[in-house]
Amino acid sequence: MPALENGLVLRHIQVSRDMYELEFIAPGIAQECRPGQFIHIRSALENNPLLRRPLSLYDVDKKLGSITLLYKLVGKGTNLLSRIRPKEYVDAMGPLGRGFSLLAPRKTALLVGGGVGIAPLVYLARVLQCQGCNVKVIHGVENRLELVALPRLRQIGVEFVPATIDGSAGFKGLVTDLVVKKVSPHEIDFIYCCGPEPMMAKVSGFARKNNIAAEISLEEYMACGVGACLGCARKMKSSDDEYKKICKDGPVFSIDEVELLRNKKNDR
Amino acid sequence: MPALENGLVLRHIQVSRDMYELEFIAPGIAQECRPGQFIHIRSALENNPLLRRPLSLYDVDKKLGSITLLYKLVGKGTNLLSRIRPKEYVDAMGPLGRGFSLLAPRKTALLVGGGVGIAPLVYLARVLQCQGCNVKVIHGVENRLELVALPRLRQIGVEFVPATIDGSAGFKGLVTDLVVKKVSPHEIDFIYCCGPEPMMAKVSGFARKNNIAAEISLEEYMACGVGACLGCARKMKSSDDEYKKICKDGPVFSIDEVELLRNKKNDR
Amino acid sequence: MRKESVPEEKLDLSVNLGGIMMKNPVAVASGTFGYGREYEDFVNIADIGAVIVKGTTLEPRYGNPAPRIVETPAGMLNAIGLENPGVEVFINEHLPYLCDRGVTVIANIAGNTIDEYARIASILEGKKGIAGIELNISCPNVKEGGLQFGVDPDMVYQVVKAVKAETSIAVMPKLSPNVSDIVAIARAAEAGGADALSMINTLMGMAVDVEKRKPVLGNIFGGLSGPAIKPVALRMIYQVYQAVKLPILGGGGILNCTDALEFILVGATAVSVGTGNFVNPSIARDLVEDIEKYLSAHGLKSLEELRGAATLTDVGSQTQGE
Amino acid sequence: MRKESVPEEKLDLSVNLGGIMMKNPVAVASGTFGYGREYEDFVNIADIGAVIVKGTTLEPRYGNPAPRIVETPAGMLNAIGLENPGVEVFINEHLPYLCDRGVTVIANIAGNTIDEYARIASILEGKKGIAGIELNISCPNVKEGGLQFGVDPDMVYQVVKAVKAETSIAVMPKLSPNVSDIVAIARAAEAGGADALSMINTLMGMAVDVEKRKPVLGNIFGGLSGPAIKPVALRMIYQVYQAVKLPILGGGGILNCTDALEFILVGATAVSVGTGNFVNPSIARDLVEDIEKYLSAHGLKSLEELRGAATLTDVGSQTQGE
Ligand SMILES: Cc1cc2nc3c(=O)[nH]c(=O)nc-3n(C[C@H](O)[C@H](O)[C@H](O)COP(=O)(O)OP(=O)(O)OC[C@H]3O[C@@H](n4cnc5c(N)ncnc54)[C@H](O)[C@@H]3O)c2cc1C
Ligand SMILES: Cc1cc2nc3c(=O)[nH]c(=O)nc-3n(C[C@H](O)[C@H](O)[C@H](O)COP(=O)(O)OP(=O)(O)OC[C@H]3O[C@@H](n4cnc5c(N)ncnc54)[C@H](O)[C@@H]3O)c2cc1C
Ligand SMILES: Cc1cc2nc3c(=O)[nH]c(=O)nc-3n(C[C@H](O)[C@H](O)[C@H](O)COP(=O)(O)O)c2cc1C
Ligand SMILES: Cc1cc2nc3c(=O)[nH]c(=O)nc-3n(C[C@H](O)[C@H](O)[C@H](O)COP(=O)(O)O)c2cc1C
Ligand code: FES
Ligand code: FES
Repeated sequence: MPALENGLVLRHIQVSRDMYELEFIAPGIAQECRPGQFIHIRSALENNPLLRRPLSLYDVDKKLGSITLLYKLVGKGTNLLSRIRPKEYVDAMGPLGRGFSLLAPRKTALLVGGGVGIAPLVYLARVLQCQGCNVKVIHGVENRLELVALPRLRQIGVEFVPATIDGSAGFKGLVTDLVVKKVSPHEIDFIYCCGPEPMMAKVSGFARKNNIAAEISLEEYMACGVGACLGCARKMKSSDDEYKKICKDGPVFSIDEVELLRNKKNDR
Repeated sequence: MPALENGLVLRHIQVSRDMYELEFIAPGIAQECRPGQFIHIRSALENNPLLRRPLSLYDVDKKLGSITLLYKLVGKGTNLLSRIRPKEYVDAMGPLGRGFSLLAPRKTALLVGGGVGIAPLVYLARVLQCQGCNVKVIHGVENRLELVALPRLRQIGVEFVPATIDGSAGFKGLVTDLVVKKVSPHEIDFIYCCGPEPMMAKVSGFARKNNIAAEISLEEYMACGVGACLGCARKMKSSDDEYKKICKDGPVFSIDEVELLRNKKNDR
Repeated sequence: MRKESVPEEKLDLSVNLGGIMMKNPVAVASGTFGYGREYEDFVNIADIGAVIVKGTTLEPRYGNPAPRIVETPAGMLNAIGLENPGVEVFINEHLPYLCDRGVTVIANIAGNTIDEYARIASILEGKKGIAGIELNISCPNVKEGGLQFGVDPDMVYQVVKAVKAETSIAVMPKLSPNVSDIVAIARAAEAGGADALSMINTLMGMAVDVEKRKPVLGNIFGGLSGPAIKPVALRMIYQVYQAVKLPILGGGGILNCTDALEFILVGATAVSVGTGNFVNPSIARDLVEDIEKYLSAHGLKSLEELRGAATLTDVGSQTQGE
Repeated sequence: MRKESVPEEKLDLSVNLGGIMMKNPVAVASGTFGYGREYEDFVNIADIGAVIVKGTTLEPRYGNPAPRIVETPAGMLNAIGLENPGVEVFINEHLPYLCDRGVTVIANIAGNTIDEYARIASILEGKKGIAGIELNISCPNVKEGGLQFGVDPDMVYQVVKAVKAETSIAVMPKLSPNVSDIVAIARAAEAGGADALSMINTLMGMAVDVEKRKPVLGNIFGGLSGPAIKPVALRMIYQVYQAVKLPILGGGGILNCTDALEFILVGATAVSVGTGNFVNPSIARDLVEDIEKYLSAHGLKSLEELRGAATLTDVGSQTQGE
């Protein structure tokens, strides 16, 4: 059962120019977590910003009862969040949403993350690895300073290939080019992808072309986070009328369910 | 001329359970300061709180170009202010308002402060002392831990008598009782007073009875701070209709101009 | 001013809102709490004074295109478009669940015509577990060229009357604040036979995406809710409380106990919290606890002494006058 | 999307607001900037697009009892009560000062009767240095039982017409947002002969002091301004821009350049900033600088391309529909 907890902050560090890692203790929430779910965080005591902000599970330590988030400074919510110090508390609600489908042991999963979209894939990598899957992770960023998940992925022990626009580490170029040019489709049983929509659209195209099942994680403005306000609506392929709720029916969807935007993010 | 300056914070320390001293560099403002005037501070970058907060000049160092404020934690404005750290900036507008009338050299001034109402009297004490007046300061507080102005008043070198409710320092009891019982009216040429209105009303009564000229410093919600919005209105004795503006016509008024509240603060 | 007193007996906070019996004076507002079950992990929904469920129409509605919500200063805009599965699904799938758990349910209904309102009411009539019907009259009347029911006293009168004729359940129209004269609307609702009034619904607003150079919301316009609208809500309730005799369910921007008490002081019998649920999913329970603490701390036995107290001030002019 | 381009020549931001010639599209709103001189230490007042001075009545007014202002979530309430020294003192003491400094002055006038508006206009007629007259119609019409001029299309029509008959100066009624149908009001103003529209005045609201159990403001009700009302202002301007041909001075909650551009995008010709002056006394100048930077950064030569751009979106329904 999801819960509301005031999580004691254990660690809060800046991991790149505009990204932070926040670990807090919330045993009730941690116990329930599955990869792909999110935590709804309240960063202000007062009303600015008014609403909570959804952040994916980046890592979970069920023994310790701790949750780690990876977030990018974007606006006032994440800015306020970044000021919380260890020993202070964060107001967390979760875990919320439908997570990723898990793969059977010995199958091979390809995890493709773009930018901060790596966040949900790290916890997923940990769980898949634990279940005995073969896990390959690809992370696309501007330059190697943004490869913030590297230490964790190494520790988990999965195969990792970075793609950097400036060529400062791994493949030089777009993560989608790396996927299309370097991945042998027949080796992959399932693709998980999180990042900007046009990037997810390309990866979906690759999956579809090669007949690989795939799941992606979507974003939308959220208010309640629990399916009550009907705010985070997204049209499904199956129906012209019906809207699913990102917070409850997602954020993870099969690529067969949704039509992704090929242009600028959220420009519908 | 008053100015708008981003003041570099030099020093920001907690001086009692709920009081802080904040010193910042703002040479343009500092140059213009006179005792009794105030600084209009913006404590939020965003809109919560929306409006600036008026705080009296507690001390001014014109050589260094610095201004010191003494403030009490009350609500969200002062709370946000208290989080600013040295080397950060405060958005200050001032000096604003009409300050205290200054006394001729060799005359004797009695300064009576209640609680954080001591703030404007410290800078006043410094200037009067400098001009060769005899300055006696009385400060009424709950207990001796709140006698935050003591070091500064000693350094200025004025006569100082505390009144504490719990008797932990100086006179035991209300500052107004100290005034009525212990002050020899014939020694005093002018009284300056700042504190809760009922306290100022009693001190005014004492002054009037003994025919001593006196000035007090008033408070009211403020928006503009410069006489433009007509928000900080206060009725004057002279007229049933006319309202003066605390921010521009005050905050210092002669006790002959205003009727003070004898009951709970601001309860008109 | 504060008297410390240990209450001898548990305070009774129950209220009778024009026939709607509430365990305590805090309801959750329509559209912000789904059908209750969405929040059951976070709060015991049977403890809530009343759960006003998502607006129900005769037929299912799929709602507006995304984006449907956007944050604004101290508030948010929503343009959900009344997405709901229709009254039959509500009765068959959601109501029994709430009923089994002992939840005090207020249905919220919306229609395109007066007849539609009446038909939904007649369908709800006699169904077990509905404590009241809230009428969302911020909907366009398709027969009157899309003019909102809620802005015209005559239409308000008619829709309330038509619904009252179909049901024995308490009827509570929910007034739209987008009007020149809220008192006239309230009087029309009273004349139509309303049992209580719900105030206020959202203010109509919009937001613009400067980079894309177009409205943020798929529907362009949306309803403004949250703390930003509290001053408007308080003013309207203050006016209506003095003009009509009906009990008022007051809300608009309530986030804490002080906010709730402001509404009681201008005359609300009970309060509703909407956007606040998104901020704190257990706010309804927390508010009741805080109200109890406040009453004890002030030596009060009930909200009676506070109700409408702020309307007793005697002042001459009450115009806006800047 | 951003094109970096170095502008060859200085951008010309001047606008013609229905005959009111402004050096740039940023005005300061009535009642928030006194008579200009209160702010002269903080900004060069002659640089401001237009200084709309404090509302002027025929006779002096002393205003409302204190407290007159209170902060609310992302906004503030004011109930100044139109304190002002009357039109003669304005003309003799304040106008020459502003005129000497080359300030673009818009007078703001208010009356108790249509006749009073007309008389103030006739007194202002021919006075040097008045670029325009803003009509504050959020005042009670004492001849119509205190109903506000601004809520009744017919009264709006009449007051505009009466003022126009007395003056050759551009007349700009300032619409009250406390109405059911802002478009009807705007059309009435247009029919009455208005040269431009100013939108919006404050929303009527109140705040309660829970400890004292009474309204905070001496006048009970006050006008809500600041960021809280921005969504309502944008929505109304969006509606009116599409319905009437008059240029619009848009404002309500503007605190930064993005806010200002939102108003331009829904159709405002120029913007006004009120409460923002209290937050940042040099905001009017800062906004112009930021608008210039924005235009350069986006390779735009003027605001023309942005004006009304957000109203071009093609969407079906534009109702509130939650
Ligand atoms: C299920 C889910 C999981 C997410 N996980 C992560 C994560 O692990 N790490 C991370 O850095 N970010 C994540 N995001 C995005 C994150 O929620 C937003 O970046 C954050 O809410 C921005 O808040 P802000 O107040 O800092 O910015 P704001 O000032 O609110 O907005 C800045 C920009 O961010 C966009 N934005 C704001 N809120 C949302 C929202 N709720 N959904 C989508 N876009 C928004 C706006 O379009 C705006 O342009 C996730 C989003 C969702 C929906
Ligand atoms: C000219 C002047 C000089 C002042 N000098 C000092 C000083 O040197 N040190 C100091 O600690 N305080 C001083 N004050 C009072 C100080 O301005 C308020 O305590 C402060 O604004 C509270 O802000 P807040 O956001 O923390 O509290 P809020 O959350 O705004 O309010 C908390 C309480 O403070 C009261 N309050 C808020 N704003 C004002 C205001 N502008 N005027 C009066 N009461 C208010 C409210 O009634 C409320 O009950 C002065 C006030 C004035 C008018
Ligand atoms: C997302 C959302 C959906 C809403 N849906 C409805 C609805 O279906 N029917 C209705 O009468 N009111 C609806 N409302 C209005 C609320 O019930 C409430 O009246 C309004 O939000 C003001 O209260 P608040 O400021 O506490 O949110 C909705 C509000 C929000 C924010
Ligand atoms: C303190 C104050 C006084 C005002 N006085 C007047 C006035 O005299 N005449 C008028 O037409 N509008 C007056 N207004 C309304 C403003 O001009 C402006 O329309 C309103 O505040 C909305 O803009 P804002 O949100 O930028 O403040 C006043 C507003 C405030 C805050
Ligand atoms: S955020 Fe409320 S339904 Fe998804
Ligand atoms: S605060 Fe604006 S006139 Fe005093």
